[in-house]
Amino acid sequence: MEFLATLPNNLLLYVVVAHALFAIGLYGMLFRRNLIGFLISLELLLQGVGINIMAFGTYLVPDPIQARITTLFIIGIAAAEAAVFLGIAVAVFRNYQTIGVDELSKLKG
Amino acid sequence: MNISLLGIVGYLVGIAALVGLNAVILVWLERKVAGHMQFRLGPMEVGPHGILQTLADGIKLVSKQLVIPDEADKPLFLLAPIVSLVPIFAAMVPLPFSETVQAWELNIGLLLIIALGLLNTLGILLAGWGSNNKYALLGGARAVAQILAYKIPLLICVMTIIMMTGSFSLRDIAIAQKDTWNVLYQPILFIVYIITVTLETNRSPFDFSEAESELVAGFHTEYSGMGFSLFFLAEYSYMFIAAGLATVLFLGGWHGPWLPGVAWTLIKIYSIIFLMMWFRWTFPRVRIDQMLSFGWKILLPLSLINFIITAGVLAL
Amino acid sequence: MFDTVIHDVYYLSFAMILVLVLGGGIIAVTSKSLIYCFFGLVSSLLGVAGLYYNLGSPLVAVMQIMIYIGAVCVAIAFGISLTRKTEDEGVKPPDIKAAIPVVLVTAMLGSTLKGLEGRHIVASAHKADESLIGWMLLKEYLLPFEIISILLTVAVIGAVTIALINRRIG
Amino acid sequence: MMDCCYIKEVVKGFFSLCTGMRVTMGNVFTRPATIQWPRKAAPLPDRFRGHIMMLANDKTGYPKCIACTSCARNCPSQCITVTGKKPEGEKKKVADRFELDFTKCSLCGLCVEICPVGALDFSRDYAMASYTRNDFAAMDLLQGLGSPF
Repeated sequence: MEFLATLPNNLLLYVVVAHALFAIGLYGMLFRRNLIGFLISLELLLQGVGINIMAFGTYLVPDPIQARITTLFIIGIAAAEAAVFLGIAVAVFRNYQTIGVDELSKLKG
Repeated sequence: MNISLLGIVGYLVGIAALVGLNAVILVWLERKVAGHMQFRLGPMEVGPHGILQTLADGIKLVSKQLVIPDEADKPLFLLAPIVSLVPIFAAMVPLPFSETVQAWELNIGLLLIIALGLLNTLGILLAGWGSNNKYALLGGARAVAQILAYKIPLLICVMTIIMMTGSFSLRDIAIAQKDTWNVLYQPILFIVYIITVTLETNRSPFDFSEAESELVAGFHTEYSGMGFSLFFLAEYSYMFIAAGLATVLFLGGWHGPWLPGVAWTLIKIYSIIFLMMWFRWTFPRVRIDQMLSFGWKILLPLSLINFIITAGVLAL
Repeated sequence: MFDTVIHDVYYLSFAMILVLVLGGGIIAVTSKSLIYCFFGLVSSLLGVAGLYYNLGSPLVAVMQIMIYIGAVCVAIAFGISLTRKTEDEGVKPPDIKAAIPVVLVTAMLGSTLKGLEGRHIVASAHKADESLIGWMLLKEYLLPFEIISILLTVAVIGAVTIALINRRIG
Repeated sequence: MMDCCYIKEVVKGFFSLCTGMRVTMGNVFTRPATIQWPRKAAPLPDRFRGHIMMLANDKTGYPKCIACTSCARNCPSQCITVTGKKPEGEKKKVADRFELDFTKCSLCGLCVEICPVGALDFSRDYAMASYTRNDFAAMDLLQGLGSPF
């Protein structure tokens, strides 16, 4: 019970959650059949990274500001990445009338 | 933990009362304003000048059956009104009514309100999708499409004010306007803000996601009874918050002579809401493509130029 | 008595945040319907914002909501509505490949925990001066900050260009 | 050049919006054109045509109608039924039954025009309502008047 009480302020919990989110994202990237689903999984994966950085930066570094700035940068980069990804997805859909990952295998050449 | 449970419960009850009372007053006011602008009187029967009409309507609405369409996506359909209302409920928290009357002084209150406003749009999208109705879906899709056209000018407006004040805290922004209200420095920005806020709250002439003449009732076509009234509550509370933000950002918050601060805040908020109602009953609806080009070609450059000029003046 | 209640409320809300993060994530990757995935992602992002708040950084939490839900999720909703032709493709049935994330992440977690053994916790959540972030962004981190703004501009222009390529040719 | 026109258009549009807002604000301060019915009713015009009604003889209080049936004969919709008989000791007939089928009546007023004794007139009753159609199929116009029989 005492362990539970310290849980919200426990580095281990955040690390485990972050890794779980990372695993979920990775699973989605392997098994989704749709480019947009792919992007959604990618975002989850980035969330895992973000939580990890925030948790480490908060508990292990004397100055937590750096971790926050890094997280903000990650959020910004994720936004840019999502924009490019969606642009590609829309262009692919225009050209091939599908965004299913399996159908797009002819891109191999 | 230095917050007491009693305080939290007190704030919650207070905010709930504010939301409910505000919706009751605003629905009545809207019908009155509409009536008088069209040479009518509006509701007159229930209570003096029909002031209890909304209450009667509300009781009728709540007692009605909540019809769920067979083909609807049930969990999403039921979740949507709640998702739409809860962020609005939460956005009441950092709004200052006077120097002391404020649920929670938060140093990033402004950002919080804007972020929560975005969640409201998701509620509309959810309703549009969950209803499994093409009009509802179009309404939801429009809500998402217009978000980019107004959010950027809105954020630039807000950023200009933040640049002038140097704080995200709504209270600091209001205190900084003790002598001169921001609207005197930034009249154009105020107009841009009011227009974007009209867009944001889905009010006519920009009510694309409801668009009665095109989309039946847009995203809430399939909602009846409680679900519909929750959407209504969300819309009118959102108007209140948007007007409250305008009050704090441009009209000096609670500052004003003679009257106590809370009274001034409420007077300013309801004046801005009246302005928005005035828009609604004056202007015809615009088409969505007109609105998008208006947002990108007029609002964005205007706010951007204003931002740059302000930055230049502040730097000097 | 109130204090214990408020602690209970606090733990309850923290548990709810965890459910939002993990439950939303699981919905986001396993659900058949793309719109369910989308709302799973939204709930997961909201939960992560809650975690950031709990780590003592309301600013990052609010930025998370604003940028992820206001920009990324809206863009994804756009993408879904622009590319939806028929029913969604759903997910492949799980096979041996499902072991990859499990094994990989378990290994990562193991090594992380191993690495953490020697470290002692120097700080704790709930205290930080967030107003420093602005100063640091404009002083020490000015270059990365500007690079990110350029990256964002380039990315948006690039995305529009890519999406318009076909239209120009056709 | 282009930019100049654009800015001009924006400014012009803004002022036209202001004009519109002035108009609606003016409306707020003018008297409403509506009347709160049924609290108040608009005055009926003098030539208002309601359903026809039977006038009473001022002295006796009996119906003025002498049962000549010219109204019934002239009625294009044939919606009037009149019968009458002579009361004892009188020379003229008096209607003992005068029914109007209001479901057929087109309010043309020919009966009022033709009546030799001016016994018919348009009533000013404009708010008639009933749950059944039959209430209007045979309206007894002699109701409320005195009868010599």
